[in-house]
Amino acid sequence: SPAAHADARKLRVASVKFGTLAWLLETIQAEKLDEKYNVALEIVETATNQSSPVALYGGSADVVVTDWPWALRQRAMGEAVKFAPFSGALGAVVVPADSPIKTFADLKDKKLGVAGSSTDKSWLLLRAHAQKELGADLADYAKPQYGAAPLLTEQLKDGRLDAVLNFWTFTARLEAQGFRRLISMSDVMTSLGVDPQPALVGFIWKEGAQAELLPAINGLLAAAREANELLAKSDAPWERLRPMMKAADDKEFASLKAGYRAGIRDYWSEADMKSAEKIMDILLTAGDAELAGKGTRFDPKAFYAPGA
Amino acid sequence: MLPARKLSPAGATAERLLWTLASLTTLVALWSLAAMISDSRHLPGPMKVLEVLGQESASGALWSNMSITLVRVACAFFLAMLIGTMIGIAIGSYKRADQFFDSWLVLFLNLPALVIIALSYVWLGTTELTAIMAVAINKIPNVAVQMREGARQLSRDLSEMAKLYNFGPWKTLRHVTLPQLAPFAAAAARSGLALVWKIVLVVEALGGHATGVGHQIHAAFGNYDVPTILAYALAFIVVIQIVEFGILQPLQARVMRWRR
Amino acid sequence: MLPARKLSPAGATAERLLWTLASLTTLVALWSLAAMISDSRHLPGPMKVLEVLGQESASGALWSNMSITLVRVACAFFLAMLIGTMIGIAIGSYKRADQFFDSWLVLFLNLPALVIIALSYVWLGTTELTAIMAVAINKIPNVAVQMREGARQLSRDLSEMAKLYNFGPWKTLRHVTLPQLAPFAAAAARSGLALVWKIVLVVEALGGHATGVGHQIHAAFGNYDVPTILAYALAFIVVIQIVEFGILQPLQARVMRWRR
Amino acid sequence: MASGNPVRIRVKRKTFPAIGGRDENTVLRDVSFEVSPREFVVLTGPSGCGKSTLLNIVAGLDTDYEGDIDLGAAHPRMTFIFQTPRLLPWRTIRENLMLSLPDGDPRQNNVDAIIDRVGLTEAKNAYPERTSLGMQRRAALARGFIQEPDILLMDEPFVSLDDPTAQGLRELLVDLWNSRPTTVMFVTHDRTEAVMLGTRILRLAAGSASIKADESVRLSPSDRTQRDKVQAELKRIFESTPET
Amino acid sequence: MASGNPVRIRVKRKTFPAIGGRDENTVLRDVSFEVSPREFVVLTGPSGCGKSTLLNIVAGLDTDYEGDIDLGAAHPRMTFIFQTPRLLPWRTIRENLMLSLPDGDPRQNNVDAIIDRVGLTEAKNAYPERTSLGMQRRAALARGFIQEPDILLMDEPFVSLDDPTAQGLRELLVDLWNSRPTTVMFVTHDRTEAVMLGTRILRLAAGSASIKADESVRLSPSDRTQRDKVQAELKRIFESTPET
Ligand SMILES: Nc1ncnc2c1ncn2[C@@H]1O[C@H](COP(=O)(O)OP(=O)(O)OP(=O)(O)O)[C@@H](O)[C@H]1O
Ligand SMILES: Nc1ncnc2c1ncn2[C@@H]1O[C@H](COP(=O)(O)OP(=O)(O)OP(=O)(O)O)[C@@H](O)[C@H]1O
Ligand SMILES: [Mg+2]
Ligand SMILES: [Mg+2]
Repeated sequence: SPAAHADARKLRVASVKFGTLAWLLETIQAEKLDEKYNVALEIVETATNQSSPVALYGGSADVVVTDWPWALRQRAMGEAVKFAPFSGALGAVVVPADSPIKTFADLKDKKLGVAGSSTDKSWLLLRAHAQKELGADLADYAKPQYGAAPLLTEQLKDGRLDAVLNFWTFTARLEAQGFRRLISMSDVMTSLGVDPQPALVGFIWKEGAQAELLPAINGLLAAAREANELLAKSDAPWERLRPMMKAADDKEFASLKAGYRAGIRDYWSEADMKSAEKIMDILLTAGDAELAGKGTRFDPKAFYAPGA
Repeated sequence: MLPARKLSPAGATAERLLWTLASLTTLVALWSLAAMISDSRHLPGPMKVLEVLGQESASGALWSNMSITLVRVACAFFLAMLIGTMIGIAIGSYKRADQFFDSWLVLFLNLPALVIIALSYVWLGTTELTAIMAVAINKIPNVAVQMREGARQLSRDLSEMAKLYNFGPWKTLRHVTLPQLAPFAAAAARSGLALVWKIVLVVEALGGHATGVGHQIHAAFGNYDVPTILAYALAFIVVIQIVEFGILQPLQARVMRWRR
Repeated sequence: MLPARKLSPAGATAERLLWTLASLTTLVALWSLAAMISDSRHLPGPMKVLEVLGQESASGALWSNMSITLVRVACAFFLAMLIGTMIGIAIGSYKRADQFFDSWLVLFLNLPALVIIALSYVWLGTTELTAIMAVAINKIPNVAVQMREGARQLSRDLSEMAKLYNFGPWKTLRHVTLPQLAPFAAAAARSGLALVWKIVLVVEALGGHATGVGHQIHAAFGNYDVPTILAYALAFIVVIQIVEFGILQPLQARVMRWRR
Repeated sequence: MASGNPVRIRVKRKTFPAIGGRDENTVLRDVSFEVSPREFVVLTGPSGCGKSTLLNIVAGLDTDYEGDIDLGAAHPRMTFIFQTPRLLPWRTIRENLMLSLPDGDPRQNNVDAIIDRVGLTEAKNAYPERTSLGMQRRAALARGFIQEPDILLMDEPFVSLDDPTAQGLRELLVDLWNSRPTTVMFVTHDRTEAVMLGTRILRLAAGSASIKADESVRLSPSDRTQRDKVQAELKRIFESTPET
Repeated sequence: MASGNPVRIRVKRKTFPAIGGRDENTVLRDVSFEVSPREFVVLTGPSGCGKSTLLNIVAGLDTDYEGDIDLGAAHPRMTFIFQTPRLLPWRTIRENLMLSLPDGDPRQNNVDAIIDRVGLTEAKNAYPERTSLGMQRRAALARGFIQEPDILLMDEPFVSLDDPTAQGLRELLVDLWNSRPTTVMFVTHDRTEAVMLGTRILRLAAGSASIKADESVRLSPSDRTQRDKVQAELKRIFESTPET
């Protein structure tokens, strides 16, 4: 098996080039936290998020990063995987600064870009919020247009879209460029009663390889925690990351930094578990046929916390 | 290499049907075997895929997605074949044009689908037309390159005959040029239909249409849900198989009837 | 339609070069103009792209990514052409084989690239061989379909002659069959090289290879970095343009020399 | 050719370039002559001397030569019966004939009659490759004859046909020629045929062909049916300057 | 054919199916005859009567008929000079000849000599489509002659050639036939040629062809060069049962 390493401390982590995970990993390595926590990280660069599952199942990586609903879905399909939190950073709906859209209700009949697809998690949560706030299905209330995140961003800039629900890095950049946040997903969660807000995105590995990988994974999680502490309170490590963040200016840099910091979470806790179950309920009632149809259900065994 | 005795049309169709069935049965049998041996969820057997197909069909998702995708495929295909053939014949027939436009063709032929799709969407917005245009633009240079090869092989003997007997451009095209290009057109159509379908999948995934087989397949790919991917892929392949058996094969037999 | 007077080989090459240059100059001029008029970050002008190309080339990233991708493209291309041609000739020549394998071909032809890539990686793991195999499998049915069309058109007159004069299989293939298939092979090669390159891009993006042009282009797409996308696409197109001008065109002129 | 101007042919030089191991070869040199309206000129000469090349030039299919051709009228109706049938293989024999005329042209009404005349009644709906070579040649002849041209170019039209069939077709040709004012240029290797049909015989020499002899045929229409008179005239024309 | 067994041809029925608007047509019915070793059989008959079809069957190219063919030996060396040249257009004339023989076969040494013999010395490196039709026919003839076959099938080999060239090639054929024991089946429309060359003349009738006449030619080799003797024999053979 590809996972059979001679050195138990070795861990291959798939990371999108210049993605937020890359920032973390770079900090870990630069601060020698990997050595401190006794893990030999091997970074497997991928071009898109889509290649993560291929990397995991194709055996080129031991750990990939994606969201826990995906992990639950995999478990439902018979592939037991484990999840540990990486980031709780969430996107937002943004509009141009001078947009006539002032409130959420103003989205009526507006062209709303939705990054990803019609089954994107944020979109489903936003619809649940709309149901609660407006008593309407946002898919009919507004005119959603789904698409790849970079394309939607460009279309918003060109005025082809009135508003965009995008991933957090994209919204952070847009805000720095003067776009206005109409509603953040964090607000949506609060409105839906999700508290605390757990990480959605995290490290995922195969349960089957767990026995072998656990020392290294624990090392990674500990290193990540310490690196995040550093990133949260100090500006110095950010200067090192600046080239790979591709920030156009100081404002964008600051915006990205703030966004990342807002997403930092500690190890998975019982409170996170409750919140996650709640989110799962919302997703299933919001009509995620993708999840529901395949018999996906909430499964606490999917979540991992060191020492738990 | 020498063809066997010819059958009556009805007999020929029955025979073709028989062979097709035998062929498909073998394929399904091999597939089942492979699925049984590998016993992995990454290669679901035919029954599993059929089950998913049943679910999707019952929920109506299959039909709506298929019909949307088929319309896009059909429009982009005809557009690309028409324009590509015209370009191909023109540059294949005139050496000057060929020399001049060859580099352009190389450029557009090798421009990654991503570039064309991204630029189309940014310029034209997310509309039905954009999807069709983006696919057609991807496919046109492909058709053109193939038809050009055909146009280069046109019989000079017959062109001269057409000239002397005053066929004029339209008659020459219809009775002299196109019949000679038919095999190239057949190749371009077959490989082209497949290509168009594959690009439509990419466009539907990137361009953010909430519907269509491409959207479903990409969503399923995100979840690594192989049975669903295969179910949708198969549904389309069945349609193509029907087109192949019911339209392309009889047409081809008719068109090639004159050959001894 | 009637070709003009033939030139000496040296004169012909000089003339071709001239036309190619004129053609490329026009293209670049049109591009600059379009970039100037649209004045948008969605269509960077040639200077901007050239600048990025210079940076990437200076950093060495261009060369390492290009060479890796080119090796993959070349291997997959030759593999696909070889196997596809063999399959195409076999099923084009024997009606029974054609009837039996037609459905298989339709199946593999229309299987989305995504399916083949996903399954290949799961089964074979992330290796260089997987990338090449996945691309070749995508392309083989395409070549086969085109060569089959050629094989169906083989001259019975010449086959009979070859039989009577005891050419045997090898001589028949080399001197009777392949020259007749040359135009189909040329079409398959040209459209095929482009297709292989496009699939390599997808494979490099999805397959978890950390290098290659496909990886760069998709990563750049994530940042909507159009100049980088175009720089990498262009670098490959330049290579293909050189192959076209230096290898394909002279070869084709040689192969078609016998035509009056 | 109602105007009555002669066809003027002046080919100073026709050279094929060197291609594929063969040297450049000059096929025609100073081949100049005039053909009067209604003349029936027979061209003969050894195989490969340039007869077909000359007809191609006259027909305007080959424009890469030194010299010029004056057809005597602005747009004379010209028909070329090629050395090979050049039928569209994907159209039946009848379709080939119909297509050779503009749609709705009254001459299309004669198609079936001429098919009968050349003996292809049964095969008229056959595709060319499914008939014998002689039948294809007859179809090509019928296609040419039905045009009712002002200038008729024919390149060895009656080879591959049995004697009675060929004879019937020759008679058909003479009938057509008599019924309409047609200028004919006719290539053949058959001397008897040349003398029986032609009003003038032009012999080309091998190797950079130039005109070797140009003789009028001194036979009346009735003479032409008499074997001995034809033989005598043949001797006079061909044996005065022996071939090869 | 050293063994000396005759070639036995028994074609009960050869029918082409109905395709493309033409009815099914029976081309040959009860055409059975034997050809002794070293015989030179000439086949004649009106255009479209089935001569080429018969040769195709004998050559084994057409197996869809009722009847059987016995070539008299297990694997006689057989050559077919087709009605059209069937040269590989992408190979030069010389390459076409070389390819028709196995690599390294001693007969390949004769290729240049035979090219000279058929008058293609200058054009030997030319591609077929860049030569005249007569030159292509001569190349095809040379390709057939160089095989030194046991059974030689020829379908109107000497059409499209001028008289002196054709005569030279006939002599070449007779030389070959004399120098090696060859059984020849030869299709022609030219009666003089038939009588001059053949030891036996088989005439096929039009329409579901059967054998109409089967006559031996009663001429000695020296007789064959005398025009009047040939004419007399021609009359005897062809005018006893008049054609058509
Ligand atoms: N492939 C075919 N399909 C159908 N009919 C055919 C086919 N080939 C030949 N025929 C028919 O069979 C008959 C005999 O043809 P064949 O070529 O044997 O004639 P032939 O005696 O050689 O004539 P010619 O002297 O003109 O060459 C013709 O009527 C022809 O139309
Ligand atoms: N496309 C070509 N390229 C080069 N040489 C050619 C070409 N066509 C013909 N020739 C040469 O020109 C000469 C004359 O050819 P042409 O076809 O005119 O002869 P022809 O008199 O019609 O002979 P035939 O009686 O055999 O038909 C020949 O030597 C031939 O090889
Ligand atoms: Mg000629
Ligand atoms: Mg024949």
